[in-house]
Amino acid sequence: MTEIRYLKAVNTALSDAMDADPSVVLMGEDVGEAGGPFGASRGLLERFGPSRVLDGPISEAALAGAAVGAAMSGLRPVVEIMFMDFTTLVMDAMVNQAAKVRFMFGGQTSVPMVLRTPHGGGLGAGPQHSQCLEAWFAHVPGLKVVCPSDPASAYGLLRAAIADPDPVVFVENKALYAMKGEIADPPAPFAIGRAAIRRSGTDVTIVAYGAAVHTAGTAADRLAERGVSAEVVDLLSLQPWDEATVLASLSRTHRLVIVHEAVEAFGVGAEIAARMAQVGFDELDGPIMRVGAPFMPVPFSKGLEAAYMPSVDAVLQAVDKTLE
Amino acid sequence: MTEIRYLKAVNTALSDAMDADPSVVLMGEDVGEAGGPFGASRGLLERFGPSRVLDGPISEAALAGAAVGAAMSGLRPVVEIMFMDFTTLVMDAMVNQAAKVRFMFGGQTSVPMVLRTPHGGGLGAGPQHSQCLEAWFAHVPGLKVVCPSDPASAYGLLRAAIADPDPVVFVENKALYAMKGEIADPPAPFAIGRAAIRRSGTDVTIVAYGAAVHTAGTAADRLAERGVSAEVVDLLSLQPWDEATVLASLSRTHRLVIVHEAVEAFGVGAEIAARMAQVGFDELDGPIMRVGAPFMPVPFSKGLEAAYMPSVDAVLQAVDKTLE
Amino acid sequence: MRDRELTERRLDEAAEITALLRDLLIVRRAEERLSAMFADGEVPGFIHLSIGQEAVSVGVMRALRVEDTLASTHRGHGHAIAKGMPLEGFFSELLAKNEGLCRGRGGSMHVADMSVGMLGANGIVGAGLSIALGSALAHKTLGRNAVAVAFFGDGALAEGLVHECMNLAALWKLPLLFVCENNGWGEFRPTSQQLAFALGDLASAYRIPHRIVDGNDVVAVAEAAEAVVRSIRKGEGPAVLECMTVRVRGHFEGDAQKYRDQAELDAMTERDPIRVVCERLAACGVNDTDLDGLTREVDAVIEAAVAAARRGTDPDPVAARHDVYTDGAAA
Amino acid sequence: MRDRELTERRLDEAAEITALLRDLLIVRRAEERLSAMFADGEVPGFIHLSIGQEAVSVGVMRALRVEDTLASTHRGHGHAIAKGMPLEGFFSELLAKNEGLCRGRGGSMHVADMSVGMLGANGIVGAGLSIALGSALAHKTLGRNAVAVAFFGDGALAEGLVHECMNLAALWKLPLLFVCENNGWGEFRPTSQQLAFALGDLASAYRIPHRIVDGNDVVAVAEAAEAVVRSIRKGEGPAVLECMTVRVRGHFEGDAQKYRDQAELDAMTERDPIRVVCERLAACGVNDTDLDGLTREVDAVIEAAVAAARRGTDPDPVAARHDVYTDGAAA
Ligand SMILES: Cc1ncc(C[n+]2csc(CCOP(=O)(O)OP(=O)(O)O)c2C)c(N)n1
Ligand SMILES: Cc1ncc(C[n+]2csc(CCOP(=O)(O)OP(=O)(O)O)c2C)c(N)n1
Ligand SMILES: [Mg+2]
Ligand SMILES: [Mg+2]
Repeated sequence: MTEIRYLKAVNTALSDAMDADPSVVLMGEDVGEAGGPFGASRGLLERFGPSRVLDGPISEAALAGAAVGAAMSGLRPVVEIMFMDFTTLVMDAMVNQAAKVRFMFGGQTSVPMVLRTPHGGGLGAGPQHSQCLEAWFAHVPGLKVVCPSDPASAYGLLRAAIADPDPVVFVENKALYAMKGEIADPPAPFAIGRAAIRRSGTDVTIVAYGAAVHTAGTAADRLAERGVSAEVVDLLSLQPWDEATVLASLSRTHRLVIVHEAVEAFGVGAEIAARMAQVGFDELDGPIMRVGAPFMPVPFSKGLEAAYMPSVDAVLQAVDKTLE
Repeated sequence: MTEIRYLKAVNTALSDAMDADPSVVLMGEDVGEAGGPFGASRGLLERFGPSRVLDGPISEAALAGAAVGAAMSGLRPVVEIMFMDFTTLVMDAMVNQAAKVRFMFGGQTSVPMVLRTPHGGGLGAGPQHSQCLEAWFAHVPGLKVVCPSDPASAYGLLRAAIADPDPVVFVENKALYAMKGEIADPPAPFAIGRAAIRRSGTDVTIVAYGAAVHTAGTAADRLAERGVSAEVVDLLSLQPWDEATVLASLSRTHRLVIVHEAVEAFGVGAEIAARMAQVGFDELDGPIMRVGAPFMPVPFSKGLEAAYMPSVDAVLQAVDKTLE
Repeated sequence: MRDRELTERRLDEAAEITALLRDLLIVRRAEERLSAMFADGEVPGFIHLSIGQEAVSVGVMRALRVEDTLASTHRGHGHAIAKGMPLEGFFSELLAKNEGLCRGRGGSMHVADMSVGMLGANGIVGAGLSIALGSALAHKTLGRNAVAVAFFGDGALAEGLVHECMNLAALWKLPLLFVCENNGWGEFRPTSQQLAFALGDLASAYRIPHRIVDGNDVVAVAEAAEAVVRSIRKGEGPAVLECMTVRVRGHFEGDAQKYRDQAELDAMTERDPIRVVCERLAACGVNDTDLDGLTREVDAVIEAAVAAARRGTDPDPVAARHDVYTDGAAA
Repeated sequence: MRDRELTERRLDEAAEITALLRDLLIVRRAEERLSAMFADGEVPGFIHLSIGQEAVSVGVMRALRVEDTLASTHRGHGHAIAKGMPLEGFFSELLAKNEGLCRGRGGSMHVADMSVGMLGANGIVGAGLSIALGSALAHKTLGRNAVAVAFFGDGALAEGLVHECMNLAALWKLPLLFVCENNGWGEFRPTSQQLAFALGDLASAYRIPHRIVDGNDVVAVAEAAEAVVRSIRKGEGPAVLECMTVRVRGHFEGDAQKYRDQAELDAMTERDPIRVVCERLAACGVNDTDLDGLTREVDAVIEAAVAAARRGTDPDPVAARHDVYTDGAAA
């Protein structure tokens, strides 16, 4: 076990993947010389050279589209989109091309590409640099979507995403970049599609992903003080997501709260709730509660943003509500 | 009451809105001389001239972005995107600009624009010309989303959308264009955010929108033959959607099935189900069932597409399941 | 504009030209067959034919090798067939059969054959350019001496993606050939009403060599393509080949083209690529080309493919559901 | 390139130039003040300063009227202030106060003031162009004699949207002025590594008149802008004004610019717009410009605005939630 930061875990996963497979290439704005706008690709240009670490112009659509074509022609491109808000510019490449190539060409080929992008607020970055848009991608057949919550899962899922034969949207959280965590030595890949039970409990299941896992964890601590035993499930993968693990947990606790930073309405939590209201209906002893951002853009002001972000208190209230 | 086709209802709504308000303009590929790729704007160039009916080049992003700027500067633009699949190209204009302008500029201005676009399969148009992507837009604070199911609602919602001070995504269904239906004389606007109960019933609530309303209706007929009384709720508006009407219906029937043509996973139905599993939990006597497309691209072959589209049988099975 | 020195090999042997004629006829007759089958309701969905534009596909493909790749458009039949997609797999796909190269899931707008480097027709105008760009990047990065080709129409030039791709191709000096099939139309309006610029001027801004060629003269296309591809293969970076051509049929089958001048429609036959290539043959002294015989020969091949396609089976929905992801998982 | 005949009115009156100097100083000192406050942790989020580029904002704005509109970039302070956004509303917004013009919801990257036609800074590179395009369309359609201006950086030229907008503006002959602030950088890399083309060549492909001007010389910018805006206002269609300028600060505050040559950094002061305008004044015989006095005067105005902003209140989350839609509904 070593302790490293989340950002460094991403960096190491990129570096190890490039070492392991010469067809892995990086593309993005300032991923080369500058080492990435957040530093995720620091040192990689020096190590792997300009034919494998490609600094691109401000042309998100072409870079993502090129990744599709490159992936169809033997490379394993990892494209960085600087903020998830800018994935608005790569929807065609991801949705109409990457996601569909395998299916619509009858399984002739697949598109082993990764789109890395950070989401999330809390940094005062305002309405166009903070959004969590993963639900869009999770709705698209042909794409996989993962969202690590700590350094070990960041490393493990990124290796798995790069190794995956199909296109994967890899969602990082800017606010977690500095987070430190333990990671195995040598670090291990994580299987896409598997959730992790971060804390066992018997009274309520709290499902979360990304930074919200920590909000859920703190809420669980507080609940424990009150004698309520919460189980925290970290989804890790959003498409496919681990329905079996969530259902098994719900079958033990009979209460469900889902937490994420994305806007609640039509967010990832809606699908979890909807599935559990179907396949887990008989297990439910209380309403399924969701805690997500309110239906508004991410505001700039610290006070507004703090009120916007899903809080530990909001999770506690939701738990109270379903335990009523 | 007159009988007109869905497409003609759209055409009449455009025409009436342009008559009523000189700031309404149309933009899109072939909306002018050709009268629109599906004929929705037939005759409008002749009536209103080229300064109000603008034939654009194949530049979806710029056309949608221009609509935002035009709406901020005194026009009420209605942009047509030929297939909903191509809205991948206008996500930035819609999500980062149109949706946010009002909020992020502190309420200084709003963006009275409409994006009209047809979704839906059944025509053998294949994976890139058939998708139902409305859930994406419903997840975006600042946008409204409506989806009419017949000529009267097509007319009424389009008038309301054009009159609305905020950006509205107006989703048509290609397969409904030829559908005939009664429409009031003079035809009336519909309020955005209100669902319609298409058929009253006591045993199960079937919530649907767009073409799926008719699938739900046929299923209700069949259920009636079997002595099951189904209430059919036509959402009409997806953002905001009429939670009160759905909840009231559920409170009468205690069983809920949601039907839409979009892919089930992470679709609009997930949000309806999730809300009802929260606010309607005590009313539920059976699992919430969803009927939507399977998690795959829309296939080209008729047989594959028929298997793909949500069927009456699938609705019946879902009803049986929740009545079990 | 600044151009590279290109040495063109003249195609003056009758045998070579006759081979091109045969390829032209295959594309032409295959599409005419499709057109008839479409009218009979045998072909589902909607189809865009390249009748009148075949010389672009056939001429460019003559300069390519099997390892070269191409990305195509909504009007991609010619590109697919000329690149070597088997006719049986092609017709089977158009008829939505399980034996189609795409197993009946894609149809006309998505014909593809990876085994010959045909990376797919595309329903999204402009999208193919970025796919070809990426393919060119792969060729370069992996040290292959291969070229990628992006086919696109003149209407596509209004899409921003086209410009991003030209900039990137030039910046990264990729082995990418841009082939514009300039038929003067984008759906129902002349592209002169859609574009404020000429492709040559645009390419020149990007400092990408640009050649304009009679896209209805397969020999001219082949000669130009060969010269340009040779320079690209040498590592000299991207190039643009603009082929002036004619869309004979409507935008899609069923389009009555009422918006077109009768004079324009009449003039088209004169520039018909098949007529033009026969004139070429005559110019090298071959006056006895048996066009009818060649057509019959080609038709026999096509009929066999159609017959085989018709014997095909319907795709299985369950199998399809398990082919969304490589691991076969279905949701 | 083909250009229109432009008659330039020379700005040679010392009073006019002194007014420009004062405007320059306002933008400069406001941003320097922000920089200091940012370093103190008083300004939240991240900010991009236009220090060194003020002559573009001030010079272009001199040619505009209040009914003219503009869409801006992530580096939009200068555009906002020069267009007439009140300093108090500006600083209040930067400090995330309820009294900010955007009620603390937008911050630096979204400063906007509809009352003066400032349609907003923008966090999405390139997006402002299509907003300005639409605004120009509205001006034309509604018969206003107004002009819309799209400001953008050289790095933005790689975005496809820019090209779509140029094509559309030219096609529709819109009253749109494209102003490129060419500072040679896009984030941390020279744009020479990002662009395979020069803007002049691109504009020329679109047949849009293009002028290049010393963007650090406010008089030159003002003169060029006035001439170009006059022609646009006459209905002659769009134009491009490319202002060669210098990004003095890092990409954003806190960027140490280690990637830049010391020589380049040193050379910047020589071309400082304030120094250049003083030389201009000297050239028309004014050698006694009291720069210090003017600065003190401007600083007093800025201090008053900062003080007022600091007295502002925090925005209310509930009110914000009800301002997503015009009807005040909250979900
Ligand atoms: C992104 C996108 N926008 C619009 C369309 C609809 N569309 C299909 S073909 C076409 C015209 C294309 O013109 P051009 O590129 O010249 O090709 P041609 O049809 O002439 O071969 C349009 C607008 C589309 N398929 N994709
Ligand atoms: C669509 C998009 N891509 C990337 C970014 C990140 N970004 C912000 S500014 C910038 C560089 C812009 O360069 P330029 O247009 O020259 O403006 P300058 O910063 O030089 O003023 C980049 C890449 C963004 N904000 N939006
Ligand atoms: Mg064309
Ligand atoms: Mg710059």
